[in-house]
Amino acid sequence: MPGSGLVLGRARRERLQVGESETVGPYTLLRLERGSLDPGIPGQFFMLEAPGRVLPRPMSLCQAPPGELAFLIEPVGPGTRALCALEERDAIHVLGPLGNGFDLDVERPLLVAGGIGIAPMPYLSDALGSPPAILGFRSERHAEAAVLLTDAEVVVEPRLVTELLPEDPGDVLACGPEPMLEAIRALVPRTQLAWEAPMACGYGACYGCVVEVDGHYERLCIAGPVLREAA
Amino acid sequence: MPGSGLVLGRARRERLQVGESETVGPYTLLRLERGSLDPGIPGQFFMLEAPGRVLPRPMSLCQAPPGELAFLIEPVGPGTRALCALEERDAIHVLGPLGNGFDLDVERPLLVAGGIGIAPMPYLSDALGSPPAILGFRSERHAEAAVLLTDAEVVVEPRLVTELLPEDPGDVLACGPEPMLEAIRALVPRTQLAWEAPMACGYGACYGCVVEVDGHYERLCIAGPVLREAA
Amino acid sequence: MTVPILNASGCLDALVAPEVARSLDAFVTKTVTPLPREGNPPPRIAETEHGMLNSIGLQNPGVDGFLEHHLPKLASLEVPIWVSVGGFSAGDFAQVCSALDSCDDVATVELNLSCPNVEEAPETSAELVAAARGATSKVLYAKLSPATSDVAESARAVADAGADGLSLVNTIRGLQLDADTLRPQIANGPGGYSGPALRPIALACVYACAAAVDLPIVGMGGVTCGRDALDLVSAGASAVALGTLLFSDPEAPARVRAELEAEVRRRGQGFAAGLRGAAHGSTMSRPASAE
Amino acid sequence: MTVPILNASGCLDALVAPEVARSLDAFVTKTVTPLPREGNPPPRIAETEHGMLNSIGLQNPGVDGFLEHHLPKLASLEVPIWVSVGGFSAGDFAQVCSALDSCDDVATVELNLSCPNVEEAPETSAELVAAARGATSKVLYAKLSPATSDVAESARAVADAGADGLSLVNTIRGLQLDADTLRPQIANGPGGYSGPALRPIALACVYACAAAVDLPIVGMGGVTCGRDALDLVSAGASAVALGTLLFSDPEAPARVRAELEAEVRRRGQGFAAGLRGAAHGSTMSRPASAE
Ligand SMILES: Cc1cc2nc3c(=O)[nH]c(=O)nc-3n(C[C@H](O)[C@H](O)[C@H](O)COP(=O)(O)OP(=O)(O)OC[C@H]3O[C@@H](n4cnc5c(N)ncnc54)[C@H](O)[C@@H]3O)c2cc1C
Ligand SMILES: Cc1cc2nc3c(=O)[nH]c(=O)nc-3n(C[C@H](O)[C@H](O)[C@H](O)COP(=O)(O)OP(=O)(O)OC[C@H]3O[C@@H](n4cnc5c(N)ncnc54)[C@H](O)[C@@H]3O)c2cc1C
Ligand SMILES: Cc1cc2nc3c(=O)[nH]c(=O)nc-3n(C[C@H](O)[C@H](O)[C@H](O)COP(=O)(O)O)c2cc1C
Ligand SMILES: Cc1cc2nc3c(=O)[nH]c(=O)nc-3n(C[C@H](O)[C@H](O)[C@H](O)COP(=O)(O)O)c2cc1C
Ligand code: FES
Ligand code: FES
Repeated sequence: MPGSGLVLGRARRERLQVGESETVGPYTLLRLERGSLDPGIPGQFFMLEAPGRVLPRPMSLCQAPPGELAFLIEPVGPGTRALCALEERDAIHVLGPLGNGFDLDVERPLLVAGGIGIAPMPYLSDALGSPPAILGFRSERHAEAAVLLTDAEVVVEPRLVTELLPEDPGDVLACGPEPMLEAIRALVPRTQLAWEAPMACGYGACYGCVVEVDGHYERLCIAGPVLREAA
Repeated sequence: MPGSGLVLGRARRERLQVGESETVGPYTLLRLERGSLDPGIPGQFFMLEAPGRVLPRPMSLCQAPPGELAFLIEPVGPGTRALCALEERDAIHVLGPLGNGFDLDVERPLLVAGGIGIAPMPYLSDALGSPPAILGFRSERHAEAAVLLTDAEVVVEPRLVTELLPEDPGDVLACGPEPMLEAIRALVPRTQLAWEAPMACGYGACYGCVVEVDGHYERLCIAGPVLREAA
Repeated sequence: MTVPILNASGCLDALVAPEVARSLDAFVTKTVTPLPREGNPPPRIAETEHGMLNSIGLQNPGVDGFLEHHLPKLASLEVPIWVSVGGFSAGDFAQVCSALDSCDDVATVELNLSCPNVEEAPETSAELVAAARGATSKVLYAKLSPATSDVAESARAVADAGADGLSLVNTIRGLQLDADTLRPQIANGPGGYSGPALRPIALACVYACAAAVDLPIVGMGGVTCGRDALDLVSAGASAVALGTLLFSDPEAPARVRAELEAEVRRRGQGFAAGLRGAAHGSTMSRPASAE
Repeated sequence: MTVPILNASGCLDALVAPEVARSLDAFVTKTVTPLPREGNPPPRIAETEHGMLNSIGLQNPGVDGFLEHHLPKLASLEVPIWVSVGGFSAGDFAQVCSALDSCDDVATVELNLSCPNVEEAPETSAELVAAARGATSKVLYAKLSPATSDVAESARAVADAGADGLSLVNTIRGLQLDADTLRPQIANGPGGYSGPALRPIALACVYACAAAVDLPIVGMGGVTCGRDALDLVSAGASAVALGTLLFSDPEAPARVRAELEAEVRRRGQGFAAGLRGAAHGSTMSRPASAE
């Protein structure tokens, strides 16, 4: 059945209606009715149809209120702009949940996010009982998105999240720009880092999203997006 | 200046706002504010931007109320459907008037139109003081468009407009499907027939719209669309 | 008539998406080369306004890895398997083909003669087909590039060299620059252009080849719906493959099949019989079905 | 730097739209052949989803008619005139070039080596260029097709044969079927595909040729705005031509020029100097300006 079949294990594809969108600083919180989709594990992502574009766009689940899936989207190009322009009662195809999320079996979680890397954190924080969090943004306006997490410490550039890392940070669960993730990886022994790569399919079909893992190119959409490291 | 320059002699190109559209049977009467465009001579046409399409679409001017240009459009494909879907306050680029219209210096004009060939007739009828007219349509629903002309004789298929032609029809000014125009040409000595051809540019640039005239391919957009014949 | 719906090579991994593979009439593997390949550095893909670019660079486990680790699992899907074969010389093609020759699980071999993202073999397409033909008795499809001044000529050449069918078309080279840096968005620079923008080009190639040779044709390039599939069949394809479309819609095989059937039904019984090659009127020789 | 904006051959008639021609930095004629040609039967054009097809078939008055009736009027526009030259053999190219050689009003000769809608000459592009080179001392641009597996190779060949510049690219063959009849929408079947869908293909050709030869390049193919022009220049073009865009917007030359200038300004002074070839980083040899 077009638009309602079961594919790719737990992932399903369905046409979902858009509910009320909100702006959160420069971002848009896009609310979709959940349909029969499973919200998945924090850190997993969905492929969202971007109206008028050839390829869908990967988006981490931000919040999972009953009956809804909510995505926090930064308009950086044609696809994200099309998603941010969606209006109530529009409908888009959504496929997911996809990829590997965060392993929630951690003793002392510390959430760290930079910029739009905050997207998966609200859902992750809920799942972990609101652990401490450090958020970094490039402007006060971007930092408005901190309202999505309770009790987070917030830094704004030129200050960096790494400056706030405690001496013994425990298990760092992080999402953000590559330089931030690299810096954390260099400083923290046990991490779960959510990486990004351009993705065409999100389900292992195109080999477009590879990242180097142990000297080999692995598809981030199925090997990640969350990669664990334990030094 | 983009969108407001003078080009191609009397033709101008401007971005015009859409006013209220009406449906007339299966057709849409698209009203545009006139801007600084000249309505031109009946039988001339304009190139209308068809949103989302690569090429504009040629449309005969149907009515020229003060401050407006009105086009009667039959939705037959992607371009005309996009034009019929325009909403009030949308805006499209329009270039015109283009081509050669009807020669109004005729003694006993008789207007003949088939289907969407009625489009140029209201403006032409106004210019000629409401001469007699014969209209043919392929269904009663299409025939609703006859309200656009006062006092026209109307036939619906299987009857054909040629059945109503008087013995001495005078000067026939006609627009309609090719078979109708061919039939009129065979029956009537003095005609002005408005032909159609797929057009990419409408101003002689592409050589796409040629028709055979006296054994040569002539560009209909600049040699026509109205071609005179006197036997 | 039924029109088999396949995936385009490199556009589906049956092992991570077995349900999608099972919705196809045959599964085509990503191109297999003699040795394992890591492929090209990322970023490897970029969306364009009306299509996409890729420069994957034939990442694959090599023929030994494929035979040992992949083929047995693919076989268990119970979908006919087409193996796409690539290489950098006639010897490469012959080597992979002879390794596949004895595998009962391989239904068809598709020769990727036209990847725009790796060095070309020095031999002509016909020479590569001849080398493959000498190495296997499997059904051999030759996959051609649209980037040639006379694709019908290429079709005749590979037909003469022993191809049993054609796959039309591969991607064509394209480039996109980053808005800020004005450097290529893909690490390697240009990539293979696929998707809707390619559709009229693909259709012209199928049309030209169907008139030139009497072989079954898998048509592909920018298919998004049943009407696009219908066009390819009318132009002379006997089967249709979905590529870029699968990235946005893994359920496309069932949908396109249903839409195509509806298109044919709407046109009536008599139409279905003469569907293949309908665009040619009476000028085309009508080859037998693909399967 | 200023980037000259031209029309693409066959996409503007300066005599019926002189204001448009005057808004260009040079006007390129429709292709002129030795003898007059009526061109192909209509319908000759079809819009596709992301571009258009044409099969005009080089309708033109022949070189004698052109010289007698058109050139004098074109000259009065006071815009540099490029004459596009076509033919069906090396002799044809030589004949038209030698007829143009003594015309002071002709600034440049562009050799149309790549029309997809007429029979090809039996000679290679390089042989056609050599024939033209022997017949005229005018500046000679060779216009190449994107339908080749290695356009850089073609570029090197025509450069060696005496071309002074390249025009990249011509259309590529495409097909579209009528929704009802499933027959080709264009009378002759396939047509040349142009417009936005062609843009990444054109960009890749310019990029490859700019790296291969040290010649000025007129870039074209799907340009719709200043950003598209900027991309072509970054890839290595020294001038930009507008084709299909002129059909929907005869005011495009001024607009694209203004948008391009704005794009360059936004990127700052230092950028403008290194603009041509910026996409290549430091790997490209930077040829002199086109004019
Ligand atoms: C697993 C995953 C989860 C994501 N979750 C979110 C989210 O919750 N919210 C959100 O706003 N964004 C998220 N992103 C990023 C988002 O998918 C991209 O911003 C989007 O695809 C860009 O599309 P575009 O058409 O708007 O811009 P494009 O024009 O495609 O890109 C704009 C710029 O971003 C770069 N870019 C594009 N895609 C990526 C990418 N995936 N990684 C890094 N750089 C890229 C381009 O090179 C370009 O410079 C996620 C990405 C991944 C891989
Ligand atoms: C001078 C002129 C004036 C016109 N005036 C009007 C008008 O006032 N109102 C109106 O509704 N239409 C008018 N037309 C026709 C209108 O331009 C076409 O219907 C329109 O371009 C079709 O575009 P589309 O994308 O909707 O359909 P397409 O998909 O382009 O075409 C649908 C069908 O119509 C055929 N077709 C397309 N264009 C033409 C054409 N120009 N002539 C003949 N067949 C064609 C196609 O082959 C196809 O079968 C005029 C045409 C010309 C040349
Ligand atoms: C990401 C990607 C990877 C591809 N890999 C291969 C490949 O390994 N071998 C091959 O023959 N074709 C490959 N192709 C080409 C496709 O099989 C197909 O010929 C092309 O994409 C046109 O079809 P489409 O427009 O439907 O995508 C690939 C295409 C894409 C988009
Ligand atoms: C209707 C039409 C007619 C053309 N005629 C010619 C021609 O006579 N000679 C030529 O060299 N190119 C011709 N071309 C090709 C264009 O010059 C140009 O190379 C091509 O259209 C790509 O540019 P575009 O995408 O901007 O249109 C023609 C193109 C079109 C659309
Ligand atoms: S996005 Fe296609 S394989 Fe990962
Ligand atoms: S429509 Fe372009 S020349 Fe007539």
